[in-house]
Amino acid sequence: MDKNYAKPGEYKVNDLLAVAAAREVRDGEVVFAGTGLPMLAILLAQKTCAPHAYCVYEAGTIDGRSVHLPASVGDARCAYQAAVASGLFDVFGQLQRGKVDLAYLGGAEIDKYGNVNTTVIGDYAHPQVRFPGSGGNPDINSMARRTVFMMVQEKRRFREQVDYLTSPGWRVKKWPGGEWVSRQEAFGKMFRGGPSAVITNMAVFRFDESTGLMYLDTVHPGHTVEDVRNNVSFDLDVSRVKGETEPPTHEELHLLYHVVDAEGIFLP
Amino acid sequence: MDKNYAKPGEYKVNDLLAVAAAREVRDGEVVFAGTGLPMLAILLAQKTCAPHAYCVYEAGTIDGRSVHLPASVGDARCAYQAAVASGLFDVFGQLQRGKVDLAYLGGAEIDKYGNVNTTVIGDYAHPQVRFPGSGGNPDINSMARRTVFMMVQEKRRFREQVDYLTSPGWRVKKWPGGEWVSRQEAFGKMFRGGPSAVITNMAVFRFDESTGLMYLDTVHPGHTVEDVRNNVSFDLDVSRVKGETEPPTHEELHLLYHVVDAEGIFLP
Amino acid sequence: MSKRMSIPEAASLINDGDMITFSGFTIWRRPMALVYELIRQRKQNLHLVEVNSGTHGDMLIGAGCVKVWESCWIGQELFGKLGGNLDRKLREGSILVEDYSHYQMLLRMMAGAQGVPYLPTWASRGTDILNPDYDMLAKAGLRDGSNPKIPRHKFAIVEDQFYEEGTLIHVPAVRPNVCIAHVQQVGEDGTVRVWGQKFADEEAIKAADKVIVIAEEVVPEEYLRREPERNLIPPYLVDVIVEQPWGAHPTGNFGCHEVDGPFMRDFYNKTRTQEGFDAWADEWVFGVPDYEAYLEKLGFNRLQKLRANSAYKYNDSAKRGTR
Amino acid sequence: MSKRMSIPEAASLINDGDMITFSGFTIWRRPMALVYELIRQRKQNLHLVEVNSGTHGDMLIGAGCVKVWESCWIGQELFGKLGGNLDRKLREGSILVEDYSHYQMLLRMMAGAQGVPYLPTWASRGTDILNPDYDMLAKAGLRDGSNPKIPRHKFAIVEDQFYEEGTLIHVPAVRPNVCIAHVQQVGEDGTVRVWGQKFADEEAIKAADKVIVIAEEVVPEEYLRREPERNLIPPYLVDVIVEQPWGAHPTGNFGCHEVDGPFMRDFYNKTRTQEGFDAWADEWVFGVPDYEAYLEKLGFNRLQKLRANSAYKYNDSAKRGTR
Repeated sequence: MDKNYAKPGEYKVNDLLAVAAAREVRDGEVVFAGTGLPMLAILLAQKTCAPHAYCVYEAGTIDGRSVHLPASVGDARCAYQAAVASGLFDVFGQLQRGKVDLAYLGGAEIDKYGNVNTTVIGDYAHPQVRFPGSGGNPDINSMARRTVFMMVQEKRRFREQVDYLTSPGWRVKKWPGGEWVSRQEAFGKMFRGGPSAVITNMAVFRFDESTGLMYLDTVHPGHTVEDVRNNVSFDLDVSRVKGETEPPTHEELHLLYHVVDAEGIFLP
Repeated sequence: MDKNYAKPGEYKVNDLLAVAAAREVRDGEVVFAGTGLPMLAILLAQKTCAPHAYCVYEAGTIDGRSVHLPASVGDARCAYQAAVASGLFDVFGQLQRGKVDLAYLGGAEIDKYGNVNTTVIGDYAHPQVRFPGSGGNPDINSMARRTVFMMVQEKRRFREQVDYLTSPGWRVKKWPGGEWVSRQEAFGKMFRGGPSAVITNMAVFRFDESTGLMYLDTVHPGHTVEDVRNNVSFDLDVSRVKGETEPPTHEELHLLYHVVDAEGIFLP
Repeated sequence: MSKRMSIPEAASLINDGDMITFSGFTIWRRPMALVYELIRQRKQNLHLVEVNSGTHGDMLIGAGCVKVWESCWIGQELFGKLGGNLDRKLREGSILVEDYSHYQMLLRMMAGAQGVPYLPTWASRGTDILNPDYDMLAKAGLRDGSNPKIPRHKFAIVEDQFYEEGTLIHVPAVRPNVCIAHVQQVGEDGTVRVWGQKFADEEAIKAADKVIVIAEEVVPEEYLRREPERNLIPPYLVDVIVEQPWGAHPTGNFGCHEVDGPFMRDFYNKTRTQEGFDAWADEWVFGVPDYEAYLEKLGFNRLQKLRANSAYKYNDSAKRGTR
Repeated sequence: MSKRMSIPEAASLINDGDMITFSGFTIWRRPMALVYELIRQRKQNLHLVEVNSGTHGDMLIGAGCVKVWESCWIGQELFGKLGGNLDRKLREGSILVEDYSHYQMLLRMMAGAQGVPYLPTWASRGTDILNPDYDMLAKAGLRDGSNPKIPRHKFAIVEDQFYEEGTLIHVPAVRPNVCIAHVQQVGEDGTVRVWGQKFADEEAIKAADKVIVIAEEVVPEEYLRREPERNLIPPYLVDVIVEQPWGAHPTGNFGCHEVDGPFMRDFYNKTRTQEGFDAWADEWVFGVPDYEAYLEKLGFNRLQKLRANSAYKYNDSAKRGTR
């Protein structure tokens, strides 16, 4: 099938994020999604590349077929035509049991190993800003097979080291000692995978699972490798860049604006 | 209120068992009951001394208002007008949380400390008879506040020591070592009480909680202390006998035969 | 990619030596149609791990399909007080039995369902269930780690560090190869609805690697999804769907039919010896080609008289007692 | 012996210093009527332990009612991305915050509900949540055992002996003094029915020593008991019943009403400073004598426009986005 791509200017950055994230889903997968762009991504995926994907929301609904876009994972809209409406114990239990293939997550800060901070900026005991906190981010990110992070690309957010390690990347702290080890070593037999992509307003990043390091995978149309480098405060591996991020198609944009988010909640 | 007692010959031994067991319930208590006589006891109690008692069945129904007597705790009849129909995790969880005041249990053998065997007769690895097994007996008996055992009075069933300690009495094995200690010592802070009565076809027995030893409390009409002694194979403390077990009233018998077990399932 | 299969096809997915668990409680909602077929297909060396057992388990044991039985209870309730076949096989020494308590078995299944290797409990302290001399899988040399489904210990005794409340018991997770469940309704994609008490079905289904659901009826997903609060299991946890009305006979099924007590009592009485079991099985298992023939042999009127009243959810007219 | 009380009577059962938890999820089905009254009654030193928090928690924190907050998340979702009051109080150093992850908090509540002192999990390994330098209750000297509600450790790291799967995290049970729950229906005796997602309500209610249930409506027990599978909690676990329609406003309630987003956004915007909070509270908490007056101040039409469509279970006609 020939793809009818939109040109820069015909879509907004959030459209591209949602589309790029949707393409991470494989058909038949069980996907944990949070509020906002993640919802757009899984709902779009179900209408394009992964019609048999299952969407699980953290508050306790499974495989809903919402006719109105939920504005939160606790929203009554999530339960519409769901297979199961239960609670947290059900869905987190399935996650721990290894039933979740992919999850979408976000964060305020990320480091070169994919460690994410959603807790505080500054000193933990005396922070400059207190964010909402971990939520299920570290649970999902430690127990799903793959996770995709959706973030804003800023130098201060892509850091050598995050102020607080809320959610585990590819090189983490092993407790009780706190020494830095690979995710594989820290998780041992219960290693199932980890962060597989970071999608920002500028680019898509992936991880070398042996070194644990983030690398640049594709750059969004309209941006350069140099732009991305300038918005990262660690030494970014750009040696593997595959080229441009595949832009949204007109069909995908139509679905996003007229079916998935017809009311203009997350895509005004 | 004057009680209109039935005379010996006007009732059967199971009637007396059910009535005596019913009288152990205090109003408002949460009671775990199993199939058979225990069901008769709690249902009779709800119609006499404890109208606000709650009945919980192990298979997962709470406070049912059966109009037909269940023949098993898994019976659909248990769920009729129940407050909650859920499953084992709910009701055993409440038990472990300390919400169960009283439970009725049974057993094939009992020792002088109230330890009960429902597993095997003979050597565990090469038994003479294999019984159904523990079921929830040891769970309930280790976590409810009081338990009442309903048993057949025979010398071979009231033993110095049981072949297999299925359900814990007042002097038990402390693991991993297996030394015999008081229930209070074995259970420590999580001690909540224990077996409070054993009701047989001949008598009611209770326990001295400091020595852990069973003693004779009352003897059923038509039996003597000597009869009971002859049907116990350990040295039974009869020094505290209070007299005769209170017989059933005509009202209680009417309720048992015409309301509780109107079909004649457990009281033919 | 339909999940629909026949009973024989579903049974063929179970391998000799598999660890198996079931839906239901004692003599209620057991997946009998598949149990009969497992016997007919002469499965061997099954390892049953059950929160509790009943007629179905005793039948598989009598048929010689079972090598290891881990549970807390077996019997036919009012219709036969023992697991007569287990009693015989255990006395013969031809089956391994590992005893836990009821709640411990439930927590073992819950640990499996939740993906942790163990759960803690206060249940059954002080008893011989914890006696290391009675750890029969260890005595049989099966706790050496060579079988990934068998934990290295029957229990662990562990001190509470948080509130200093004393020693808890850790019970190991169960992760059966297959859970075989009989339920009232399943959607075409696999959404499961159970009516009435759920027993330990959720835990058994979630603990297993593969799930076979036999349902009284397969219904449209859309129908079940009108009330998602009433559903137990989402489609992706179900691998195989079989439609088999009356598939739980002779056990009872909430909202569908009563326990067939006389059938069960007959089974119990006739199968206390191996010869008796074999004769019984020749009549009721090997003597019929499939479950439809079994139901036909039982006959319309016998089954009809067990049917549940739709208001009560059980049969309110059959004579049960002496009055 | 009726369990019925008024909102002020129910609030008066909560003591300064109590450990409290709540029904609901983020900005859904929070017991707001009672939360407002707790502020009005100027409760002090509350210890909130929540699977997750939201507007209600941030409001209690802004009002100075809270000394310790243990949870994983606080905010107003789309209507204010932070817990603005928590952010301010934490920067000031006037509140103690103990961070766990979401599933860890849930398991803490489940451990409380199930009567065990801890539960094991694989969740959130590798993170600073496990960093002993960030154990704030220990740093404040509160883990010395003198308060029986506070465990001696934030976590334990424990090796799996059964399947040799590595190190698990044990999280300590939570046993709040009081759970305050807003639900759709309660029977006269206390049977609780929750519509839609149950969130962590069952665990929160069962973990608590005392349970206050505020319901949209009190209904006949007989009505709820026609379908016992749909009920969550039996009467004996409920101590107090309050009937308060719309008692969850401005949070949303499945089957009843939408989140009042503009109200929430206004709260968030106005309460980023303490002066702002105090002015907001003067208007919406202290400025009205009770919850009825609060609802009257909101006005009929504002509330009516939030009402759920009975088929969808949410409001399908209010404008939510830009199209």
